[in-house]
Amino acid sequence: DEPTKVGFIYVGPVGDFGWSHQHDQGRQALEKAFGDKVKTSFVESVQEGADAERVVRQFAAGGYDLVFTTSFGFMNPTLKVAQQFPKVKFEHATGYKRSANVATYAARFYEGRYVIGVIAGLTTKSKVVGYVASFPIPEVVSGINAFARGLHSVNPEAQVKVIWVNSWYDPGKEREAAETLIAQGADVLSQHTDSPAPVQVAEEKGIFAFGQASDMSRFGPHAQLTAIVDNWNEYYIDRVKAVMDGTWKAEDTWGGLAAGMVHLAPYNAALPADVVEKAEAVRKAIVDGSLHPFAGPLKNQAGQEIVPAGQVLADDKILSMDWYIEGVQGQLPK
Amino acid sequence: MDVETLGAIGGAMSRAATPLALAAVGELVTEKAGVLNLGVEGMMLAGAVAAFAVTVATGNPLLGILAAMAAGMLLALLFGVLTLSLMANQVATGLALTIFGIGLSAFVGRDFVGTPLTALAPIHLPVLSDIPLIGPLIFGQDPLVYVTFVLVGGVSWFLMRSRAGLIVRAVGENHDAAHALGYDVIAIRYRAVLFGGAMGGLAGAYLSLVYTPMWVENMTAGRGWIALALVVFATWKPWRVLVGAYLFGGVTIVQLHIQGMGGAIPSQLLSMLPYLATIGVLVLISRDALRIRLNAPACIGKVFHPES
Amino acid sequence: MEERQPTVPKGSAPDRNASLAPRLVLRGIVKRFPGLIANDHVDLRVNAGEIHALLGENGAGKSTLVKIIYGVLQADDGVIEWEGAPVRLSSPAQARQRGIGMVFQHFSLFESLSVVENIQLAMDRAVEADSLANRVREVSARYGLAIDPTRTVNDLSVGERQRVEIVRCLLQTPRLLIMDEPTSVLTPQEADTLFETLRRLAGEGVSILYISHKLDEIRALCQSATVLRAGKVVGACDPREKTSRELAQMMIGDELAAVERRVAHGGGDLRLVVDRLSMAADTPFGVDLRDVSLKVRAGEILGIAGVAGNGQGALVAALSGERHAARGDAVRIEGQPVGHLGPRERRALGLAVVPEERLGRGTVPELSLAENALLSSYRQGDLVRGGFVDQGRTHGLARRIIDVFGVRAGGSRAAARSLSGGNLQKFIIGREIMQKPKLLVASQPTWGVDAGAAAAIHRALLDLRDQGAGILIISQDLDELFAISDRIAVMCGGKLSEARPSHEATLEQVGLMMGGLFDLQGDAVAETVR
Amino acid sequence: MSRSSRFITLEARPEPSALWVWAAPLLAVGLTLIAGGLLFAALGKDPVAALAGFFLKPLSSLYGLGELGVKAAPLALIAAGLAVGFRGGVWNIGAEGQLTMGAVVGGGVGLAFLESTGPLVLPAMMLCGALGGMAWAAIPALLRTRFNANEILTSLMLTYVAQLLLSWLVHGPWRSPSGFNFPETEMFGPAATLPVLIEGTRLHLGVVLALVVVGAIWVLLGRSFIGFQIKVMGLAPRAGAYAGFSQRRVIWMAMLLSGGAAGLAGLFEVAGPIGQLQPAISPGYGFTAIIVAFLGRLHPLGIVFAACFMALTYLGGETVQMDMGLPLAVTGVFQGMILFFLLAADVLIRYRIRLGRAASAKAL
Ligand SMILES: Nc1ncnc2c1ncn2[C@@H]1O[C@H](COP(=O)(O)OP(=O)(O)OP(=O)(O)O)[C@@H](O)[C@H]1O
Ligand SMILES: Nc1ncnc2c1ncn2[C@@H]1O[C@H](COP(=O)(O)OP(=O)(O)OP(=O)(O)O)[C@@H](O)[C@H]1O
Ligand SMILES: [Mg+2]
Ligand SMILES: [Mg+2]
Repeated sequence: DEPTKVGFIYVGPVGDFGWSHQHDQGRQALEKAFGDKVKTSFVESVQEGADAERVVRQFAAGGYDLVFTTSFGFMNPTLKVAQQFPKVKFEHATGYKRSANVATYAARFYEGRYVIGVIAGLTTKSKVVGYVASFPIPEVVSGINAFARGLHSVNPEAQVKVIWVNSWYDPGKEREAAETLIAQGADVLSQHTDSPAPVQVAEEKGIFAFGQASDMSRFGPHAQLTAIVDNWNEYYIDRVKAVMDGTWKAEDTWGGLAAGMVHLAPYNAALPADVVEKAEAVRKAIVDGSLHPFAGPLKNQAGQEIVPAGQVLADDKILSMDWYIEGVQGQLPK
Repeated sequence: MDVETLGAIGGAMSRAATPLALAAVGELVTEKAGVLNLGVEGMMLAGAVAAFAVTVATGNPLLGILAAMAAGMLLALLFGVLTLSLMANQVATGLALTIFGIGLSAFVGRDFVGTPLTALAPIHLPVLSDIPLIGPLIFGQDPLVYVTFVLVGGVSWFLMRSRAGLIVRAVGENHDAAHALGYDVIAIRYRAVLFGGAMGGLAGAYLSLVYTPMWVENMTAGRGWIALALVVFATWKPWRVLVGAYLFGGVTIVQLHIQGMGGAIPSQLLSMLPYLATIGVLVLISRDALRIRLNAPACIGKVFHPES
Repeated sequence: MEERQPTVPKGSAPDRNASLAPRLVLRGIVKRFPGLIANDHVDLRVNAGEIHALLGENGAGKSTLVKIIYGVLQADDGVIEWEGAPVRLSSPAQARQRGIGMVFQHFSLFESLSVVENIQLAMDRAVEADSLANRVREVSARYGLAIDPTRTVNDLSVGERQRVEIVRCLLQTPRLLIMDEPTSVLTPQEADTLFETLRRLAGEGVSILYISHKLDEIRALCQSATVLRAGKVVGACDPREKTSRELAQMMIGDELAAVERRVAHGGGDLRLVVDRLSMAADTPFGVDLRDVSLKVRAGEILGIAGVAGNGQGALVAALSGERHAARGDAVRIEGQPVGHLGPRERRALGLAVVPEERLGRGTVPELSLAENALLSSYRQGDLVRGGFVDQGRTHGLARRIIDVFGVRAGGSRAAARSLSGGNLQKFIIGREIMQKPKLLVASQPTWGVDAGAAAAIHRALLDLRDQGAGILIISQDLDELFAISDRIAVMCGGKLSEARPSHEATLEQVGLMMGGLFDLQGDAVAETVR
Repeated sequence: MSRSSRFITLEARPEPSALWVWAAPLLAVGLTLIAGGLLFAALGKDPVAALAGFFLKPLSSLYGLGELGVKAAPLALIAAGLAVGFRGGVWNIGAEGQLTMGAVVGGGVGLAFLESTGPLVLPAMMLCGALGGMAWAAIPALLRTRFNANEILTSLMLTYVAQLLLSWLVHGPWRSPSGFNFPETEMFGPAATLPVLIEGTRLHLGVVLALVVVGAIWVLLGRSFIGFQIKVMGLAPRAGAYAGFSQRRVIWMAMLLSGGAAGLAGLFEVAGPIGQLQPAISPGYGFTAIIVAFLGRLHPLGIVFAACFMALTYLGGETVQMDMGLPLAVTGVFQGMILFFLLAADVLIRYRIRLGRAASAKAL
């Protein structure tokens, strides 16, 4: 029996300790789960330019059964190659285009961000919360908005300050941004960049922070309150199983806390019990669907109502979010 | 802006500037001897991973720093053998060294991704460090910030006042004449290249031990290139390297503060500021073409062969 | 230099008997360069306290030989004996340790460093800069070699650079002093003082190996001479017993035809008019040009005498177009104001220029002679057509220059830097003359050129004049100027004297004016042509 | 420092050895195979398979050959442009930024004519791509000629500025309205896309045009008077001034030419394999091209070989990652090694190795 061959394409190095690192954890989970029934391999640091199509194609032509292309920028190359290799199955992360043999998947990180927003709101004393952001793409913007909503749900006066470092991982720059936020009064930091530098800074300065992509408590045992952990393990196992069973379909999966694609790292022991309790309550409410981070009434920065009370922001609106909600400072490029 | 914010900007600026200044002052000595080593980024990464690995293994950051310098020198030695002994093209070899250094450091560092490390603590002098603004700025930095000043001062003294420094400058200015006077051009250049490697390694160690005590691949994120540009910016004068590094670091930090205050300027445009500021200042200080020409080592990048 | 005695070499015990053996003996030295043998089994012996001349045409192999002695080059074969024992000199450092010092034909100075720093570098031990500066001042005053130790070499004229080289060497207290054409850019007075110094040193037991093309100098200074031709020793003699003519004959193995002085017809059209040209120096210590006026007519040679570094550099640059004048009509060629035009446009009007630096300005050292022919002749005879270079024609031109002007070179593909100094000079002059210029400006046209070649160059210049070109020669070799120019003016401190017919001028007068005395005669810059 | 004891000396050859011009790269490849084999064996991989994966497998299919062209063309195009400057002593190291601006300006034209099917869209994009690169290179040229500002620094810094500008455009004003606000523009229309020349590959028109431009640069450098002027200025600026060549002119020529070539390369990337503007358009071609330029000895023909070779090592790196699980880091180490061998072997072109100089030494 031939093993099922699964290929992975990463946008960064597996050693980035962030996005690509977590996908590679998923790949390793596959190997662990299926043993020699699968054969996985990966190509790391593939540029989202002309190179991507070749790598995707090389996997397809190399007899791979399933190929995960794990960055938004791989969308068009994935679709193009998929058309030429109808028998090969493709899974593209964070994109919106599908076809007969291209499925898409992503995680509702914003759900987790709402929870940490709540924790931040209950923790901050200065009422200034910092946010180290990478690039103004919808995923990051919706994360900031969800965070702000969670924050304001418990602490309406608290303020979110966002600094964009224009990089996914540059520890030095992330550190500088974190320091700046602290200097401007932030006593809780959140980040949507990949390195643990902001958590480290928080540890150093004796304030709090949330890890990103993986559990970064090692870098800030006192500082990290919890972390939003990307968890692709189960999803990858499911999908490979589906291929093995012949049940694979080109669907869209957008899992959040409920699906376990997003989960929260263990709460910091120093977090007061009532805060943990509140956070857990919020988390459970999101899981059971009784709470939606973008439930109406939802206003944008200008105060216009986008979602009336009783409704929630549609998924495609979340997927393409390019505006700040009321109460977030700064402006997004238009 | 209050005193505390100013202090924070100052502190952040000096930390951002330190690795740049360290790498740049090493490259400056290399270039003063007439050798252009574009592999600074590679040497910094080698230093960063060596410092991290050795510190994790031994628990002694000092050993880590020494290892970083040794690693930087090892790469520099490789560069030296190729360009000085085998007379390979310096520009290309330097770039190849960068590719090599990125790969090698990533390979060596694989097992250290995700390993935490406690940062080298800043110095705290009881009374002095507590003076507002000046206290933390002047007396509350980590040791390497001060070491950098000492090193830049030392290099400045060495080049301008010492006999050995005079010889280094002579070799960079006219290697044939230096050879005709009996100086071993190649040997002197080897030493300068090795010094550059040691400083590049030290700069890397600063990143992985002090600035962001961790190892992630390619964590220098282009700082080696900025360091190279700073040597040009400084018109090959050591103190100006420090000025350039602080200018670059300072604008970077201020730009982040502007962002944090919530302006309407897109972050990408703000992020351009350090680069534009450096160009702007360079334009302002470049008027005196003759002085710059005299500071620039005339033999830079040229191959030396004793008999031709 | 009282402290020089006794000269004890560092590292070896003083051996009284050593002084009995010849200081330096070369046996069978061979040095091959690609395609030629520069030194072909050369034997040479220099005794203690002897001033020994090395004679030979350009390219005979003199510089190569002394570079081997100084350890810059290594011989392919042969033995060097130093004070009776065979030695291996594989670097200048080793040579210097033994007490060998050398003044190079081409400068070996560090442009961006100060004079003191340049000298410090040649000292074996660290010497305090201040005390060294004082010693430099002392030595330069004593030997009449005026230099300011604090200046940067970049700011110095060629003459001053030569002085720095000499002083640097003297300060090293050598036991064998090699001088490769040290006087080519010195004034006669400076050269005289240098000879005094050398004689004194010889009296103290220092051996001197002296290379020059100025045969009068050799006869006045040296006790023995070795003559090289095409890399081989072809004779030895006591130059004091020979005439210059005989020496030249030994060198070229042929009769040296004298250049006969031909009188110009004069009175041709005005080819060049310089009218109250003032120009700031382009280096901080350079000499500014102040109100320089001159005229050159077709069919005449105007000679400008003067110690190098008195504004000649700026004048040549202002005439060639490398620097622009403030007023366009400050320089007129063929009646056209050209002060604002570049070299390209001026060449179009018939200008040709021979700069004083051969390597790096007159030619590109790394490029072939063909490419160097193209360097200034690109407007000539279809070398460039439609923006493309005609390789065949360019090589043809280079070969013609080589033929016509007797350049010793390995063909049109040889790199300029492989030529000896004199041959390169011939090539540059030939290249400019081949352009049939209406106006030629030549700076130090026979700098370092052997007697035969100098005569050839002089003849070529006179022929060019007779064909109706106007020629401006800038030189500090007064013999040369008197031999070929029709009128002579003197440049000093950036000012130019009135020109007088050379048969009316005397050597003394001109010599005094070179010292700046024409200032005393009131307004020196009057109408220069009657 | 006694060099006398040295046993191996390098002796300058009379003229560059015609034999070693070709033999040196072969020697380097030989050494690479040996050293690379040892490296892979030390990592516990089959050395033969690894080397075959690096050098043979990528070329074993038509598609692979096409990819080689796709990857090598921008490198060769940029490197040939840079070589002009490097020969003339003009140190443009900001080709990456000029590439980016070529993509932005040329791609901007493509976006402006999304609906158009006219045959002139593509030529207009190419023209504007080249102009965009030129305009970006004109800044260092202007700062150098007007203010004497060193072009190494300015061109490098402007690279970062260009990339941020592109990032801003695709995140903001130029973002595709139908792309869920992801940072990308609309896809270019067929009239604005470079046609693929060989079915089943990605070999597009840009690859051929790049070769044409490289050929033109070859003629320019080797035969034209401008090329001669550039060479003179690079070797001896004072001789150039004496001859009446203008330093400014050479700086402008070299910067505009190299900027234009890089800009064109950028446009070829976005109008070819990528098909739209997005934040990342080049995997560092502008920097790699500097190596390629010197590896090709600043000669356009050499540059084409060097570009293909460099491209091959990238393709090979992907193959061995995929097939043998060799991490990218190892590819970097291996690539560095190959480059070292290639650069070092060139010494034999100008020098010959002589053993045992000490033997002929006369005793002290
Ligand atoms: N590095 C070199 N490579 C090749 N040929 C050389 C080199 N140096 C000198 N030559 C050649 O060797 C010969 C001797 O040159 P050398 O410089 O010794 O002559 P010279 O006697 O000093 O002449 P001059 O009086 O013009 O200074 C010349 O033909 C010269 O072209
Ligand atoms: N100032 C300059 N510096 C460098 N190159 C120049 C300059 N002027 C022109 N060129 C170049 O030199 C070549 C020849 O130009 P030019 O127009 O001067 O020659 P021409 O037309 O053959 O001569 P003529 O002016 O006698 O008709 C062209 O390639 C041109 O671009
Ligand atoms: Mg000579
Ligand atoms: Mg014309």
